Amino acid sequence: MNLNYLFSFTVVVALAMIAWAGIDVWGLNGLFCIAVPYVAAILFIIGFAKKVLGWADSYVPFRIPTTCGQEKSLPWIKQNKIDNPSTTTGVVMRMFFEIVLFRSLFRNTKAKFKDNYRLSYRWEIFLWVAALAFHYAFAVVVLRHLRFFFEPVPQFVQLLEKADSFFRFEFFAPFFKIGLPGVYLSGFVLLGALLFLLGRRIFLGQVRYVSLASDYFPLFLIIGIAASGILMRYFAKVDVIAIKEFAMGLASLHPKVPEGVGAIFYVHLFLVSVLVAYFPYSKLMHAGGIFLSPTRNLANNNREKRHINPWNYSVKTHTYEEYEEEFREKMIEAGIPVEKEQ
Amino acid sequence: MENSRRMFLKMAGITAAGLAAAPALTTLASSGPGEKHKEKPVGKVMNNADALTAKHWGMVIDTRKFTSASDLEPIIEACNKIHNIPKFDDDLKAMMFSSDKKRHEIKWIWEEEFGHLFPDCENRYLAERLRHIPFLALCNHCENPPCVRACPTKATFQRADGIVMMDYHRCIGCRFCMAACPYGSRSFNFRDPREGLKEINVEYPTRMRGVVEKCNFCAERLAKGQLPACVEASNGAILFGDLDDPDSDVRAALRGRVLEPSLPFITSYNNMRWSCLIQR
Amino acid sequence: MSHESGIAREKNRILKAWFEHVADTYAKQTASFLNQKGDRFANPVSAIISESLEKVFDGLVEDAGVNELSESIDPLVRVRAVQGFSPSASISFVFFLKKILRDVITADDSEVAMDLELMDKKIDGLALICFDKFMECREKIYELKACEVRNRTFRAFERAGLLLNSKNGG
Amino acid sequence: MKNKRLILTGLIIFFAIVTVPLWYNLFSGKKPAAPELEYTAKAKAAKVCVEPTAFMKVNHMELLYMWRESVVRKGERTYVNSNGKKFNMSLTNTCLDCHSNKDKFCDRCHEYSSVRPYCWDCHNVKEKE
Amino acid sequence: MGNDIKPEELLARTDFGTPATGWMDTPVEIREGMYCYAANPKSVEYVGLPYPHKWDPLEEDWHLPDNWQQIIHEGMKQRLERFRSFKVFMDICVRCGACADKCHFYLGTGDPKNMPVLRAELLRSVYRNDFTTAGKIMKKVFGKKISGARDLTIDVLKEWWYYFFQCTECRRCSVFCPYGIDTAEITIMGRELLNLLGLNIDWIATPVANCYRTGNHLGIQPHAYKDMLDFFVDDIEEFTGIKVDPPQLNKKGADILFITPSGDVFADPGTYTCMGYLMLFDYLKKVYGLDITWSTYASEGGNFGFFTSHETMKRLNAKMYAEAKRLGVKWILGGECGHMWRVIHQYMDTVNGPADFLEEPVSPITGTVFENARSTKMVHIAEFTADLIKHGKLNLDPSRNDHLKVTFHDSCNPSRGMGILEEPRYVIKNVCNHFYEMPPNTIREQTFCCGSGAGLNAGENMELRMSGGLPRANAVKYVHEKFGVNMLACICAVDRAVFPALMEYWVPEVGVTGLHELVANALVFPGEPERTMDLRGEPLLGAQEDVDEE
Repeated sequence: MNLNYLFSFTVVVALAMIAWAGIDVWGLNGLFCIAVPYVAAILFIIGFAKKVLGWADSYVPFRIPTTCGQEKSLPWIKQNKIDNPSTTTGVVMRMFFEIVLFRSLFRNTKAKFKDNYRLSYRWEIFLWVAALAFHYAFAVVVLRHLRFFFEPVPQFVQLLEKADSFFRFEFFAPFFKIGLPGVYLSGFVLLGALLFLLGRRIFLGQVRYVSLASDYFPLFLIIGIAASGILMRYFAKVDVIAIKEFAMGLASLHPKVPEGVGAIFYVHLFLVSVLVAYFPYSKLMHAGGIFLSPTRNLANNNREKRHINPWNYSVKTHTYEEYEEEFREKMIEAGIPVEKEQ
Repeated sequence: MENSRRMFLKMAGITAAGLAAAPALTTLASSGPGEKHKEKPVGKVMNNADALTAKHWGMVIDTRKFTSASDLEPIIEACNKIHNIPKFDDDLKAMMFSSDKKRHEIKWIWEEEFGHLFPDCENRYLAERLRHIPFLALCNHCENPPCVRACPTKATFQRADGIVMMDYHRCIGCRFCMAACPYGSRSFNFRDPREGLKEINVEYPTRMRGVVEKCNFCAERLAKGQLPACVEASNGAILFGDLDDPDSDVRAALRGRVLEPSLPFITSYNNMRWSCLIQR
Repeated sequence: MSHESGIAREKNRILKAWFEHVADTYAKQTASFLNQKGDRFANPVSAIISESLEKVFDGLVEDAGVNELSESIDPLVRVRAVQGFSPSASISFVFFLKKILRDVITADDSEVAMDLELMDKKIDGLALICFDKFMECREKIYELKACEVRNRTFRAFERAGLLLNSKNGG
Repeated sequence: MKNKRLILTGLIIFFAIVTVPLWYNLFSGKKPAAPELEYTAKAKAAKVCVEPTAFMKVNHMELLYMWRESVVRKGERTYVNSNGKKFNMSLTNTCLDCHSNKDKFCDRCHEYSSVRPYCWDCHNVKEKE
Repeated sequence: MGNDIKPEELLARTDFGTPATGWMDTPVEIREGMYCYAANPKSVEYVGLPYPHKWDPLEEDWHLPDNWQQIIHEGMKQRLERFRSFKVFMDICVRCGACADKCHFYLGTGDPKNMPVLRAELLRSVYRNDFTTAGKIMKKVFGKKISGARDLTIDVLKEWWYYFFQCTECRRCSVFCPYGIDTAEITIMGRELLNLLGLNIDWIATPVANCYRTGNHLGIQPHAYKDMLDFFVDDIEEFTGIKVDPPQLNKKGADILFITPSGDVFADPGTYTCMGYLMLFDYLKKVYGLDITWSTYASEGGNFGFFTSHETMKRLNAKMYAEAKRLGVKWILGGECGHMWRVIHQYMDTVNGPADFLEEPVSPITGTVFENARSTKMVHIAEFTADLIKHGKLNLDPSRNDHLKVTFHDSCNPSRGMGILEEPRYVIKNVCNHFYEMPPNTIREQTFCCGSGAGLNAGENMELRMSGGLPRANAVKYVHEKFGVNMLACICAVDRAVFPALMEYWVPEVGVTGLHELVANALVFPGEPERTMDLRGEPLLGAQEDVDEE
């Protein structure tokens, strides 16, 4: 099982080396800068669509929400409309909290007891915090990258950049300079959250035991992406103008190999391409799947509104007639009413 | 299992160390197709050849030479102009929210009455004359400045030559320094200072909204071999020199006069106090 | 007995080591889970182990009687009796204490040696108590197994004077 | 129940959002090319900046940072470059003296890459040439 | 175990610690006390389930059909198409581990394969191998450890069987899963697949056959059913002095059909709950003229078919609507039961509806319209009674339950598959003076399973039940020690059947009761003689003092 993270780590390092060698040694610029990103994007779209449509192809025969609060019942009993929704609005609310705030994961902290209360619940909230930090930081980082694809840069991206760089960190020493260009908090939050999630997987026996290589791989991959991004923004600076020109070229289907950009950019680009291509074929599809989870996206109004199962088929049952046939005598003897007296 | 974990950590460590190493970074940054020559140039930094230097800069103001506000005006004006000190005549906000119209005033060197400047020297036997003549006030450049201690970002710092400087880039506008300064020598930019400037001295930067500012003993002029603007404009009423040099003008002006701290509870050794003694 | 001198003073260290030894008898990832302690309701086994061990330790140090020791060790043996340990493995944790005491108490004056020897005897006694407890628990389980169906399901029939012609059974 | 239509709609919306850069760039008619920089006569004549162009392109902010620290905090105001040439370390009085066309030099790239340095909040821009 | 092992060798052997192998490399060890006996082929055959055969879990050879792998593969394929839940849950788990310590079986046994995530992974590993291209390629290139995909071998199948019958489908993990992955769904699929090979347990298969034939799990024939109820009538008179009318059976044209699990009729202490129903209905009949009937044909509320397959569940459940239709009642009232209500609430209308021959349920006494049961037309008795109490229709004397200090166990299915949390509490608070809640992370939607649900309440797996029930018992013990709680109330027949054993092992001083036993104790009949005993023949608190004085 330790093979799992060793393997994933090695693969990610190898991928980085391949990108570097591909550009610096073999000079396959066209392949790595143009073919790979396009192929990755196509794989993403096809894979994503296939996966989601595959799910859509399966039926939802029953309405099986996991109810996490009081149901809609008598009018004087207060219903928990979010955790046990009986209307579409309620379901939308529940899904919103689930997707936007990871409500179920947060639930872990709810129980607190004074006596004997110790560590275990604390790391649970850390899982929630780290998960939330990771996802939001990642979203901000992705959205910030839109500046490379739009000219002029959209207002909301500028606002996001402004907010992200609101806190100024400036540190200036011979071997470590950071602060110009302005520090984006999201990148560091992303990296920190990733390291926490990775550490959790490696050091918590339980989680390590259930983790597969495919759990470590995306972590290492995104760590690689975040680290290379941070390196090239603050430490080994690259020609941003050339990169934007390249990105716009990709987006307008007039790709052009960028010139004079540091090798670390190619590593970054290649790792991102791998992530994008890998996404639909992995557990990362939880991003799409969460919308389709039948225990969350259905209202608990089963007794109020009939749910139709399209493949419902008739089955052989033991009818009353068969039953009475077998026990008629005993029923009559016991004075239980029967359909046919003889 | 233990073994492989350790091995992994080791590998991770080596990689991290490798990535962190400066040469690797340079390589990463410099390689790629096209221009291959982007090694970081090694520039050197040095002092200007004609800069005025001192072990400890000090200023002595001979208040006997100022009798009316008009005597101070050109001096203040010189400073304001050079340093882009804004002046808001129509500070509506200030008028609305505070009875003190000068609340949002930015000042580096300014006119002050005796009692405000030397609160401990004021007593009812004070010469009547002193109650009416204006005095010049500016940052004391204390020897042991409380503002420097108060600043959380080290935006306010003391140079080796005694000048208490502001690094506006670092100022976060917390105003701890203003609270710490016993002399009220610091001002906060409630508004964009450019709004209060009719004319801008292009060569000297303005500040932005939300930072604190104060007199810098014209550090930028000293670097070019020039005396502070106020000194230049004072016709000799203000002396400027090295306090650590026994032969300097300032030491000569002070010779034979008693030195005592102006505010007993401030431990700083305060240059401004001396002007008070001279006028007595 | 002069246990205040060494053994009692090292209570925390001894209990910690003892707990870890007990946790180590479980699967590795379970052991680390048990070590997290936490809420006694979210992690009941861990809470039972630590509470029980502490009571037993105090009992041993304070020369508690058989009944008291028996009562202290009961919750722990009760848990282990249903966790699929062999009888020997189930009780083995008692003997860990001997080794732990020798690891923790290092002074080699004769008084301590005597204390340790005395402790050993008590631990042996504790083991015997545990065997009784273990068997009691197992017997309880077999009793539950044997009687549950009869007690719960058929008592009512008996009361009602009905007998079921059952085709139940393995 | 399948809700296929709903899912398909969601999927299409998702893909539409994901591919917005493509549609935008395809239909806006914008050229991906980076902005052309204009050099003033003075800059053209000087040929070389404080340091080599390739370095300046990527690292000018770091150089300015270094200058700033040096000037403000150490009071040292002269920069000697790798060729031994001396410069007064001043954004306004040295950099912008040569590149006095800020809007056609600095701003074009900064706009293009959505970089908004706060230099100009305080430092003045000299009159255009 | 060899006989000539020396003691020190034995001790040395106890100093173990499971080998640090990954879960895929740790073979399953089917252990006495943790598994239930194999299904009796006759029972399997009776209901026409696939491949009835004689086999023994402890034997090497399970006598499977030659093409068993193909059967499972096709079964999986079909279920992936039919159940989006299954497909999505196979794909999206990220193994964050949030579910791990939420499972009572994991908490109690410490067996890592009882972590919900691993239980699902047992299936998932085969899913990856058989149904995903990426999994197939990965396994070819890197092997099963890296890919997490493996072939379906006989050992894997045995592991499935062992662990899918160590899950009570309680859904507690699903509450905490960020994607709502429900291990119950996965266990249901796993059990359906195993059933394709005739691999069920007897504790499920035989009740299913019984239920199919006689209408209830125990195979009680109609006359015995009637005798039993009549016997309760006598008991009630003996203990309370109240003469209740024998319940109406199979009466056509009654207003309401009442269905409760047969456990209430045949097993202590459910029987007391049953006596509670009888008294309540008699009270309502005498005071308000309520016309209610029981049925011998649909004499089982519980549905062990649900632990076999969706199809069997449907076949057993069909009796409810069929009987309601035959008798021409207006609507159905359901007794206190766990999985019975999961089936009624989330499945019945879909599989056997629409129940358009019934009327929208209205309480004939209070006039309350049960809007939340508008379509299924079946009301939970806790809802029904809570409504009666709210409208002041019952004359209650809660002091009659003063000898009890009550806590309430939320049963898994009603709380996490339905959300009936407040109604039973409202009832208890109105019929008891001493009610204490267990700690918040062990009740309501976070309630811990009794450890014996989903057909695992057999006798032979007692160790499993005791360890699985530990988290629940632990919380009961806490309130027992803190507040002196001596009665555990619940609204589930399986709970009532298994808690006595669980309590006897962990907290011997605590008894088990259903909700309506408490109601009946507190219910004051018009002109009734003063009670000295509760339904169990135990003296009431005040009465006991009187006795002592004499």
